[in-house]
Amino acid sequence: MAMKKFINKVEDVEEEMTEGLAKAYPDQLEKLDYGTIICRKNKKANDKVALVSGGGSGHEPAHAGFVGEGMLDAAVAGTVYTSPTPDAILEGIHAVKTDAGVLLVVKNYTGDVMNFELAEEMANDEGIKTVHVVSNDDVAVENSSFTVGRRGVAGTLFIHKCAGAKAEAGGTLEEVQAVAQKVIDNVRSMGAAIKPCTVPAAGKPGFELAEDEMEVGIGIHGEPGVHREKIKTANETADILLDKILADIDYTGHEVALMVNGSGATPLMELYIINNHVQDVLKSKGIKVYRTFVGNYMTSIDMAGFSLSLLRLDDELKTLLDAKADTPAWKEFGC
Amino acid sequence: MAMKKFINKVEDVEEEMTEGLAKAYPDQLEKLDYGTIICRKNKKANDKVALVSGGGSGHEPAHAGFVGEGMLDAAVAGTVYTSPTPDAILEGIHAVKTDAGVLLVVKNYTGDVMNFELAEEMANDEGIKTVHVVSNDDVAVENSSFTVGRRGVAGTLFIHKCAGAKAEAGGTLEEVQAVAQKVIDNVRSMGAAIKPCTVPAAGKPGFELAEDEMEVGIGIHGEPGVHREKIKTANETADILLDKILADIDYTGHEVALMVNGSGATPLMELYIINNHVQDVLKSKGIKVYRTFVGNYMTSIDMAGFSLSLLRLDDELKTLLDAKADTPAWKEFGC
Amino acid sequence: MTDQKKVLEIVEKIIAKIEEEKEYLTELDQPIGDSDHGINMARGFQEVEKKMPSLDGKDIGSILKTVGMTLMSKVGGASGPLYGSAFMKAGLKMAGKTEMDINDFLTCLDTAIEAIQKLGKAQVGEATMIDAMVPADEAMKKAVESGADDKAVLEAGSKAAWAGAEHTKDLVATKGRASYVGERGLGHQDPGATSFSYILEVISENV
Amino acid sequence: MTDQKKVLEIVEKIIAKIEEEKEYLTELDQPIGDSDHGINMARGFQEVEKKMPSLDGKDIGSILKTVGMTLMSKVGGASGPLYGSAFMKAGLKMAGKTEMDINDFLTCLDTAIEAIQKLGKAQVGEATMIDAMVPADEAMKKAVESGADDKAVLEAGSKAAWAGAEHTKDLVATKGRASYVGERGLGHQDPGATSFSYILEVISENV
Ligand SMILES: Nc1ncnc2c1ncn2[C@@H]1O[C@H](COP(=O)(O)OP(=O)(O)O)[C@@H](O)[C@H]1O
Ligand SMILES: Nc1ncnc2c1ncn2[C@@H]1O[C@H](COP(=O)(O)OP(=O)(O)O)[C@@H](O)[C@H]1O
Ligand SMILES: [Mg+2]
Ligand SMILES: [Mg+2]
Ligand SMILES: [Mg+2]
Ligand SMILES: [Mg+2]
Repeated sequence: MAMKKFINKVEDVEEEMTEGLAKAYPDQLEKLDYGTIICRKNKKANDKVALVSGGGSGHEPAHAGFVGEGMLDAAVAGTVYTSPTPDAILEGIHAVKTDAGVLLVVKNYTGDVMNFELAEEMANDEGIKTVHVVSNDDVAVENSSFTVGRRGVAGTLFIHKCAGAKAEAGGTLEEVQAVAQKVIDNVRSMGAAIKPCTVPAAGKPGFELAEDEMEVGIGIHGEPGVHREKIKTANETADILLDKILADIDYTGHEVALMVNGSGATPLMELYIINNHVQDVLKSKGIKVYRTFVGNYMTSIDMAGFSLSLLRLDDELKTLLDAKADTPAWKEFGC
Repeated sequence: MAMKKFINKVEDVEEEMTEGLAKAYPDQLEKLDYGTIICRKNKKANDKVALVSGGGSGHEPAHAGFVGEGMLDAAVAGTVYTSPTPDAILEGIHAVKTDAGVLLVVKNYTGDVMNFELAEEMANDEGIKTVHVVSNDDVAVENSSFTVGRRGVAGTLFIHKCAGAKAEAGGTLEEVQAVAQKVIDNVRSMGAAIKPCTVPAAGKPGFELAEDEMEVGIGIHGEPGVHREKIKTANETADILLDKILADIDYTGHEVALMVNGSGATPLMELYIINNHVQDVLKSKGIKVYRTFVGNYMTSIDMAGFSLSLLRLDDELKTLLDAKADTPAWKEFGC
Repeated sequence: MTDQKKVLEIVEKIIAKIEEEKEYLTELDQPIGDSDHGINMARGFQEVEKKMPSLDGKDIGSILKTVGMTLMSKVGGASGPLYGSAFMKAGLKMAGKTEMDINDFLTCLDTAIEAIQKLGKAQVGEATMIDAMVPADEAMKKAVESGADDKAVLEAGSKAAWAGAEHTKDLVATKGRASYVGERGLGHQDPGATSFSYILEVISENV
Repeated sequence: MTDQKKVLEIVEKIIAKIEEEKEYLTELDQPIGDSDHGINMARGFQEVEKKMPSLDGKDIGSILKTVGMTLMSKVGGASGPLYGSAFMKAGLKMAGKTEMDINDFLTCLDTAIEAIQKLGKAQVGEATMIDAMVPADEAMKKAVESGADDKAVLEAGSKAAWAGAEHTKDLVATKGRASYVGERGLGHQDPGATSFSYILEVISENV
C-alpha cells in the first residue's frame, strides 16, 4: 500500500527536506555537505555567541526554520524522530563556532542529551568553548528525581528566540546560557492529539486512536500521553492542558507569552478557535498575554493535535522576545 | 460519531476563529461586531487606496491572516467554503474605505463574484469609489468563453502582496488595480490532494479517495480536479502540476516568485521535499526563482495536498514583492 | 389564489422542506460542487424562520422582500444572491398587495428568472436552477392558456420543474462551480435546480 | 575462542539478525517509546555492512572500534551513543589483538556495560538494555567459574539475557523514553534489552 505522503524514497526524506529548505532561501541559508545541517550563510561576528540546536526530524519548521539572524546559527537534524549523532552535531558546531563560544540547545530526551553531550565534550576537547542547556517544558510528564524528567517540547522555541536575541545583542556565553535557563525555568507546555502521525520509515501510524478518542499529554514523537479519553470540545481540551500548566507554575499577575502550536495536520482554523478560548481563560485568571504565537512551530509530522506553551516574562525576556528575528518560520507581527 | 476536530459548536466555528485571530494580535487587528470581518486597527491614511478581500472560511490563514500594513485592510470571511454576503462585504468596505478608493480582490467563483459585485454596486451607490479584480490562476480548469473561467486559488496572495504594497506606496486606485491585474495576468497555479477535507457543518469528508489515489487539479474547496490517479512520488506529482503551469505561460528566461502552498494538513516536511525538486526543475528550464514561499497560505481546512504557484516578475513586481508587509501570516525572510 | 396569511403559511412549509432536504441537497452538491448547497439554503431559511413573527399582517410584497433580503445576507455562495435577488425583485412586483392570483404568481416567477439571469448570466441548458425554473414557467403559462385551474397550473409547473431538474443530469454545466468538472458532471442532478423544484412543489401542494 | 576472521563472520551474522528483527524491535518500541528502535539499529548495522570490506585482516580492536564509531554516527537516538560507545570502548581493550578468548570477551562486556552506565546512568531494574546485559554478564562469569566450556558459557549468557529482557515487562522504566509512560509500560518488553539479547544469541550460536 502506498503511504499517503508527498515523498520520494523514504531514506531520502531528511536529505531532500533540508535541501528543499536551503533552496527556498539560497541567500540566507546553506545546507552542509556532511549530514542534514542547516546554517546561516552570513556568519556571526566572532565576538558573538553562536547557537546550535537540533534533534530528530519531523518537527518542521523546528529547528532549521529558526536558523537566521536573532535565533539559531545552525540546526542539526537527525533522521525522523531520532536524535542526530555526535559527529553531525560537532560538524554543526564547527560550521558556526565563534570565539565567544557556542550554546547548544537540547530537548530533554535521553538520546538527544547523550548525543549533544558527547559532541560538546569533543568540541571542548578541541578548544571550542561549548555549553548546553536542556529544555523540559512538558508538564504532561511528572518530574521526579527517579526519572529522566520532563520532555522538551514547543517551549524550546522561546529559548531559541530569547537566547538568540541575547547572543545577537552581544551577551557573553554565560549570559546567553543564563537567559536560556531563565526561559527553561519559566516555560511550561502540554499537548493533546486526535490523529496519530506516520513516520515515513515505519509506513504506518505510530499509535492508534479510536474514532472518538484523543490522547492527552501526547509527546511530540507521538509518545503515549497521560491518558486517553473521549474527544471533548476545543475549549474543554484546552482547559485540561491549561489546568496542568497553571498548576505547575503560578502565572497569576504575570505577563506571559503564549504559543498555540499545531502538530502538523491541525488547521489554523482550529488553532485560532483554541486561542479564542485560552485568551479568555487567561484574562479571567489575571494573566496578561504580552505576545501570542499561533501556528505550526514544533510539529509531529502529520499528527493532528496542538500544544499550549506559557512563558512567564520579565522585562529582559520581553525585550528579547520583541527583538528582530529574521528566520524562515519565526514571525513577529506588529513589533 | 464525534468529528475529529478541535472545535466547539459547528455553527460557532467562523465566529470563534476570527475572534481567536483578533485576540492573538489585539494591537494590530480588530474583528467587527457585524459578521466575521477582520480589519487593521491602525487605519490607512485617507489618500491611500484600501484593499478588501475575502471569501468563504476554511482557507486560513487566507484571507484574514494577510490583513496588516502592506497587504489587506480588511478581510471578509463567509461561512466555511461559502462566499460572504453583500451586506458583510459592504460592512468591511465601510470600515476601511478611504478617499483614494477601495480595491476588492475577488477569487473567481460564481458566488464570490456575484456577492462582491453586489457589494461594489452598493458602495458605489453610496459614493465610495470601489473597483474589483478577479483572480483566476488555477490552470487545472480550462479557460474558455463558454464557462465561468479558471478558479482563483493560492496565486491570489501575490495580488494581496503586490497591490497592497502599491497602495501603501501611494498608488492611485487605477494604479493599484493595474498592479493587481498584472499579477493576475502573470500568475498560474495548480494543486493536488491525497486526503479530503471535512467541512465542519458537513461532518464528513467532502469527497473520498482510495488508499492509493490522489486527485490532480483539486480545487481549494475540495472540488473534483482534472483526474484521479494512483499516488505518485512527490517529484512526479510536482512535475504534473508544473507541466500544466508551464504550458500555460512561458516563464523561460524570466524571474519568478514560487509558492509551494500546503492545503492545511500537509506537513512542512513534504512541502520542503516538493520545493527541493521544483527548484531543480525550474533551474534546468532557465527559470530563475527570485523568491520562494513555502508554507500554508491558502488552505482547504484539513485537506492533505499542495499547490504550486508561479508569478512572472518584472522590476515593479519585484520591488512590490520585497516591500515590507507586516501581517500575521506573510513572512518575508531576508529581504 | 392566496392571501397574505396563506403566503406566510407556505413560507413556513418551504422552510420546513428545505430543512428536511438539507442533507440531500448537500449530497447533490458533492460530486459537482463543494457540498454545501443544502447547508447554505437551510442556513438562510432558518434565518427567515426567525423573521416570521415580524411578518404577521404584512403585505405580500414586504414578505417576499424580507425573505429575499434574508437569503441575500445569510446564504452566501452562488445561491444566496440568486435566490435573494429573485425574492426581492418579486417582492417589488407585489408591493402593497395582500392577495395574489395565478397571474401575479407568474409575474413573480418571470421577475425572479430575470433577476437570476441578470446576475448569473445562465441560459437554459447550462445545468443550473434556470433549467428547472424556465420549463416550470413555460408549463404553467401553457396551463393557464388552456384554462386549467390554479391547482392544476401549479402542479404542471412542479412537474415541469422536476423534469427540468432531472434533465440537468444530461447537461454539461457551463456556469457555477459545476462547470469545473465538465463532462464528469454528467449523470449528476443540479442542486439548485432541485432546491427550486422543492420550493415549487411545496407551493403547488399548499395552494 | 575466536580469531579476527571469526569476529567478522559474527558481525555479518549480527547485521543480518538485526535486519531480520527490525520490524519486531520497532514494534516493541511502539507502546513505550517512539517506534524506531529497529529502524535505528538496522540503519546503523547496514552502515557497518558497508564498512566490512575495509575490515578484512584488521585486528579485533580495530573491528570493534569501527563498529562502534559507525553505530555512534549512524544510529542516533538513545541506542546509538550507548551501543556506539560500548563497542568503541570494548575495541580499546582489544587493541592490536587478533585472537579473543572467553575472558577477553567478558572483559569486553564489562567495559561495554561500564560505558553504557557512564553515559546512560541506568542501574539494573530501570527497564533498559542494562537489564539484559548485567544478568548475562553475571551468568557467564558464574559459568566460567564452574568450568563450563566457551559454548556453554555463551549459551548461559544468552539465556540470561533473554530472561532479563523478558523480566523488563515487570519493571516500570525510569530511564529513557519508556519512563514517560510510567506504569503504562508494564507488560511491555524493552526494545534495547531485546536487541542486546539477539546480539548475544548470535554470538553464542556462532562461536
Ligand atoms: N450563474 C448561475 N446562474 C444560475 N444558477 C446558478 C449559477 N451558478 C450557480 N447556480 C446555482 O447555484 C447552485 C449552487 O449553489 P450553492 O452550492 O449554494 O453555491 P456555491 O456554488 O457557491 O457553493 C447550483 O446548483 C446552480 O443551480
Ligand atoms: N539511560 C539508558 N541507559 C541504558 N539504556 C537506555 C537508556 N535509555 C534508553 N536506553 C535503551 O535504548 C532503547 C531505546 O533505543 P531507541 O529506540 O533506538 O532510542 P530512542 O529512545 O532515542 O528512540 C531502550 O529500549 C533502552 O533499552
Ligand atoms: Mg527515537
Ligand atoms: Mg459554496
Ligand atoms: Mg455549493
Ligand atoms: Mg525509540
